[in-house]
Amino acid sequence: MIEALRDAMDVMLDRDPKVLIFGEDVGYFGGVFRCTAGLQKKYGEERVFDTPINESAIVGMAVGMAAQGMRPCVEVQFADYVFPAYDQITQEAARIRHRSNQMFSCPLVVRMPTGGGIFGGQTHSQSPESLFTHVAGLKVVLPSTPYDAKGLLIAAIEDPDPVIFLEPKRIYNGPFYGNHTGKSVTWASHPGGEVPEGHYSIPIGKADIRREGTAVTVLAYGTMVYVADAAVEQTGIDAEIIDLRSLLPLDVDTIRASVEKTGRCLVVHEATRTSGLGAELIAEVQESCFWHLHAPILRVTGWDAPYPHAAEWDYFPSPARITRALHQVMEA
Amino acid sequence: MIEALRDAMDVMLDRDPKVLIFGEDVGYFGGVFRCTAGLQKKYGEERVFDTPINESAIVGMAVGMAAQGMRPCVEVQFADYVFPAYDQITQEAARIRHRSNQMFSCPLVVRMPTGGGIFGGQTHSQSPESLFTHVAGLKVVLPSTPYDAKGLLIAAIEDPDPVIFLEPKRIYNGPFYGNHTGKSVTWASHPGGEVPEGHYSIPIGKADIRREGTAVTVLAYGTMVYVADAAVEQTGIDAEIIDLRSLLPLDVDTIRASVEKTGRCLVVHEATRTSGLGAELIAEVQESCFWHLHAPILRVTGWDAPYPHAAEWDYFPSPARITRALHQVMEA
Amino acid sequence: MTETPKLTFPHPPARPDQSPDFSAIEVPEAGILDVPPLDLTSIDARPYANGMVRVLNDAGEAVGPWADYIADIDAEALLQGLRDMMTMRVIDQRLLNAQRQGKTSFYLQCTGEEAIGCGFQRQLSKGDMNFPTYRQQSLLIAAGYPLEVLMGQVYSNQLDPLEGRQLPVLHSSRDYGYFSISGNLGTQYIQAVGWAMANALSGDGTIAAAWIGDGATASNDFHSALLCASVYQPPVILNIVNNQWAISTYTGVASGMARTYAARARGYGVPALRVDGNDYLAVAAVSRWAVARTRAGHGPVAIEWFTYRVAAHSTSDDPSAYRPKDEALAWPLGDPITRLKDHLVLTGQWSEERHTQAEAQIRDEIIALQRKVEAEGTFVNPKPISPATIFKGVYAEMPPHLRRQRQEMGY
Amino acid sequence: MTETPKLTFPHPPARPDQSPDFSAIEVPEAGILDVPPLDLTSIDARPYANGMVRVLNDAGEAVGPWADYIADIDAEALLQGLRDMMTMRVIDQRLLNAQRQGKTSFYLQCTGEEAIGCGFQRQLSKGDMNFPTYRQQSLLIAAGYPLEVLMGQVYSNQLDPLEGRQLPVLHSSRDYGYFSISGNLGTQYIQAVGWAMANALSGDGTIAAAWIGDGATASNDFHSALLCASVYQPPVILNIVNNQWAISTYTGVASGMARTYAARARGYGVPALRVDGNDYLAVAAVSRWAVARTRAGHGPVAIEWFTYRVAAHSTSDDPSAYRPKDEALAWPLGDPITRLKDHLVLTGQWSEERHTQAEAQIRDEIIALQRKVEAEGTFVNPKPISPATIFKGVYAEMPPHLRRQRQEMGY
Ligand SMILES: Cc1ncc(C[n+]2csc(CCOP(=O)(O)OP(=O)(O)O)c2C)c(N)n1
Ligand SMILES: Cc1ncc(C[n+]2csc(CCOP(=O)(O)OP(=O)(O)O)c2C)c(N)n1
Ligand SMILES: [Mg+2]
Ligand SMILES: [Mg+2]
Repeated sequence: MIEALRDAMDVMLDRDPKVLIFGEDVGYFGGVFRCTAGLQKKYGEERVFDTPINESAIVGMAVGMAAQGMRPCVEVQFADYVFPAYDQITQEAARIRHRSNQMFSCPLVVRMPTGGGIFGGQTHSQSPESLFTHVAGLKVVLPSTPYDAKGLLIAAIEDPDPVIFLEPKRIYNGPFYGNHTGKSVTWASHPGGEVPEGHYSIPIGKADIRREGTAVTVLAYGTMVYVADAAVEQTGIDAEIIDLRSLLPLDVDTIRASVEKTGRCLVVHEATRTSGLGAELIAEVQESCFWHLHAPILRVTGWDAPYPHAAEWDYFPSPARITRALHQVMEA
Repeated sequence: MIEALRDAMDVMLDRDPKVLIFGEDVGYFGGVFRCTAGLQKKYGEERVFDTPINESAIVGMAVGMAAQGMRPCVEVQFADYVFPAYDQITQEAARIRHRSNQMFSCPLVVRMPTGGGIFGGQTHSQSPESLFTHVAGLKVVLPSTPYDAKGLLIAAIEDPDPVIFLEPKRIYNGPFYGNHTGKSVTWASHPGGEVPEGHYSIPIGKADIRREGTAVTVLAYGTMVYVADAAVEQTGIDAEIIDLRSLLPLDVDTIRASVEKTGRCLVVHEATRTSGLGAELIAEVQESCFWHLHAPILRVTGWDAPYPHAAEWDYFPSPARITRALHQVMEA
Repeated sequence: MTETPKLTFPHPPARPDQSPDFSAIEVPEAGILDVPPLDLTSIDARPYANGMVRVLNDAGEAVGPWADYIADIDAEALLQGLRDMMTMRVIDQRLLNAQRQGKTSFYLQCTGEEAIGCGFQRQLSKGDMNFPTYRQQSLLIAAGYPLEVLMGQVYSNQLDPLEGRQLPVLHSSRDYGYFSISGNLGTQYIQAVGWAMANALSGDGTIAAAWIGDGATASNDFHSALLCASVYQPPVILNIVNNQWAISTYTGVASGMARTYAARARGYGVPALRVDGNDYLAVAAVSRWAVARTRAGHGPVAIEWFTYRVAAHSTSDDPSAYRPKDEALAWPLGDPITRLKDHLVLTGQWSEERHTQAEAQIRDEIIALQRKVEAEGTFVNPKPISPATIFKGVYAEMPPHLRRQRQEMGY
Repeated sequence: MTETPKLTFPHPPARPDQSPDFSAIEVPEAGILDVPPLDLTSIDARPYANGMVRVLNDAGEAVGPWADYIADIDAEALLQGLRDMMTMRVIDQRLLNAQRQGKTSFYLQCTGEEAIGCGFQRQLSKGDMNFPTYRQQSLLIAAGYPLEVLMGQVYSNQLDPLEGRQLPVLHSSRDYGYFSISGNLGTQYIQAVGWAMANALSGDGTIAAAWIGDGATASNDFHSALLCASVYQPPVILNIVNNQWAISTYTGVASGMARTYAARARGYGVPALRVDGNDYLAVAAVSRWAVARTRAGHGPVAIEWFTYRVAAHSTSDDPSAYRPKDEALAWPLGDPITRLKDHLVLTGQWSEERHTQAEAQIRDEIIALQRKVEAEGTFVNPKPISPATIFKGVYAEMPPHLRRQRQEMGY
């Protein structure tokens, strides 16, 4: 997925001189996850550069540039470090179009690695997506394959409005099915790992039906798509797995069509449960599919606690937990 | 409610030398809403003082003080200005007890006026509660009467953990039933306006059944409790109105008991809809009361847009909108 | 010498029960500072950051090297400056009144600070962009912004280009170089740096000017801006309006033990000057210098405009609760309009009678205009905008969930 | 002189394909700066902020007024300092190795910076509180923190007082004056100011010491801390460890055109000194002075410790990708252990043989201890903690929803 992301930025740097890439360690070094490796060398320091360690300054600069007509795509080193920029993102980037009645706009992208699974402890593992989906004016995207990552990042950079682009770091190098002691798989051996050259984009706002099924709808995104896959495989339940991809706006049509068909629904995410995105998904589904539901919608999520370092796998929503929930939803 | 809040701080300043009050304009002047008027004069500058205009500094200092054993109760001038402090609140205050395995703790209160209704436009009207309810380690409180405001603020200051204390500014001076052209009512003429002298506290985590009923459960808090009252009155529907008071932790037992009885539920809040607290309430209710529900749970909320200045009353969830939703929930 | 640590709490020189007292404020003589080279470094900026550029002396004469630097600014231009300031003041008075009559929800004056925005704006060029706070209306006046639009915004009426979205005085105009104002203090400061970086990258020759109040220099974005300006050297002027107060809070709570705000900027390696903000000529001179420097590619510069907030913070504020009532009268730098007027009278370019006449004329014109504007709707007598406008411009294209909500609203 | 604005991008003196080059770094002679009075003001701190306090000269002699200031620190204390640093370095090597063997998930060394924490901590008293970053383990060593607990934390094993909650090296110890470390850079800096304010308010005579890296001085909380320290004058020492790098980013990206970080602090009105951080005697002397000043109630002071990050940023980093491999050898301030050792040898208080002996002994002791610690669990061979510990201490009292979740987890 790293190469796909880099490729997306490469394509856009090449196509549009207004595209700029910056953030901590993204310039000369190419990012601590190497997502921007080689880009400064190729496009020069004026297009790809290092910044001081101040996330609100990074986004604040990007807001000013975007309002002026540039297309900044900035990196926050870990999603856990986005909070100093929370004011600039939620009160500024998200608002400038509306408050100026479209005199100014703010086409910027904030990329950040999200989620656990790398033993990063509480400050390298968080999933803050729902803290952005509550904010009108933002779009929030979270891909689960290299193919989607490239197409969605290109769409995000081309989008006229600010996009929060979350990158599930656990699957940067390959899909992860939730078994942390198993052997790691690379994208090379996975269909989603195939990434076309050149420019293509995937519309923001469209979910992807990863697996068709009739028994229950599983709503997931990022790493959890694979963990859900594994759980569904284990149970043999004919689940329909929807990879949301776009968390704001949500593809309510696809979700509704599926739940109307299956009559059951399970939501899976890694973020803290209370007021997580799962809550919104459940609210939306129960409102629009109430008369089709055969059972309460359940959620499997991270616990309402900081992400622990050593007990990481007890926090991470495991295939076992999802399996249990699937049975529960089916039994009801 | 202003007097009640001041009274709570007065009582606590008097009882506990560790209690400190600070924030922008709260010292000599007594706060732009006058909540701390007279307290500096009474307790001295070392206990009640003005700060630079930097919310992250205010909370950051409070975190350090609280860890050392003080009981800071700070004011953020408007909830809209809390975002620079979002990092110190969510990554620090909320985490210090857990990450230090209880070696350090962080008993602090962040007070802030919240909600619209005073023509404040998008930066004096927001309701950010769900951005805090997603954060494990925090408590989130929002009173709707002077009596509750005093008892809950005292509880918050005495709480061993960080508490976000949201004050519905539209009802600072009296209850508001959603008719902005009507004549304003003061607390003096309202039973909830009676505030006992001296120390008392209301446990955080307990909702209040404001009106008993059997037809439908209305979940609301702050200003919306009154607007819901008005709508219920208008419709004549025998609704049970629950004033949540504590948004984290939620009083799930009280909510569940009510919905099990009524079989219907409506959620009302002023915040932006998507990923608002309503989502969590719906998720919780549908999961625990699924088999009792006769109709989808609906929500009446602020729109997914910035709070406008001139069109404020088109944004504010009006009695008319609540009335419509009540009928809809009842008809289903 | 203390023996145990005790906290300090900065205090204003006087509170309501005391007489105004500005004896602690050092007012350097006018004309004593040189005009530095355009490529002034932060190290060499020391005397400018700790001193104060002043052109008009107590007698009303323009003196010293900075006076020479703007000797080519003719009487007409100075009279235009005077008219800008007078217009600004009348508008402030009229709109304050309108608020008192309930015709708008809110207003906020810049009385006493007119010279700063008026003098600065006249040195900018088309395409330059200000990133103002709520107290820089004077930039719009001097930019020739249509007054009916300015007033329309304050009434949130049919003339308001923002369709009532924003609080009164939070104007926005791309064409007149006035960036959309945020209610959240400080945020514009680092945005101006980003905008200026984009200017440098696109090489379009324009510059940016950021504005901030003394109180808001405490904000994080002030720090970010100074830092990033120092690192990347974009063409940005970082203005600090030190009007001694931040609502009820004395400027000492924002400065701490720092000598000046300009000195703070210098700590970042950004050259900085402190200027008499009530002296239109000093404002014009330093602004011209700063604009020339910035446009020539010598990097950022910070300017602390030393002034006094004569009015209340806003219509929601009553300063008599926290400062002596007549503190403004004791302010040692005087009133900017009076000082420029006196200078022009002294030099024979203006007279008291013409001034009185001009005052009346400006007032009449504005009152007439105000009537026209009020006919387009006021707060007590609105001509409603469609509620559906709430959903317009949240995004460039309306996503499905907003379309559903608009329908739910009934549109 | 430029003609059009162009952005600048700060560059390190050398990249991997180049030879190390520190010729731009001015190294002032040792012994030339006086010991200022304890109530030094920020204005008078100018030579200290722009210069550099150094005690050990190139010959290994302790020279100048600061040497006299600590003349009473006897051989035993200096040897203790040497042992502290040697212990720190061996621990760093051993735990780095352990990480390479997969016994822990992560490690992070302070190699080259040992003098700073070791020298500083020995000047503090019981009850004083450090607010460290992840690179201040040396404070714990010099505080006498049990090494098995320190290692246990890194292995997240049964000896870890944090029960595996935190990433390795994010220690926490109230008793040893080491505040819980955040992974979020900068946050501790303003917290230290708050803690120190509480110290002043309760009058308990203790002080706080904040720590931050050069890169993280860019953070908002650095600004908040300097500002609030300047405003309220609490008893806090604001330490800045300038080790020239922030992961792959050269310190110039954090400093911009500012002369020194100490100068930046001085802009806030906080007196500041820059110190040779590889000189144990300079560290001890300035720390002693700063602690005395702070405890006596003269308000905050900032210290920039000038040093070099010899190791990789962490075990996740490979510096050969962004800086010359042998840059550390070219570092003009040398190695802190070697410098103190040479001084002690020169003055006849130590010898090369005893040093070699001590090295071996320390290593053996630590290896033995490490074995014991590893028996309590390592990353590849954990002794699991109950998963339910996740829910412990989220709140003082577990609320119902966490109890339900714990049940759901099966506990
Ligand atoms: C982030 C934030 N915090 C607090 C406020 C509330 N507030 C509005 S104006 C003001 C005072 C600003 O003072 P100053 O910067 O000196 O500007 P002046 O009003 O004097 O022009 C405050 C505290 C705000 N708007 N934004
Ligand atoms: C808020 C935040 N942003 C980014 C990071 C990622 N990060 C960890 S260490 C580091 C470099 C810090 O450099 P410096 O402050 O100089 O300290 P040093 O590592 O040199 O001791 C960065 C960018 C972080 N931990 N927190
Ligand atoms: Mg001010
Ligand atoms: Mg560093």
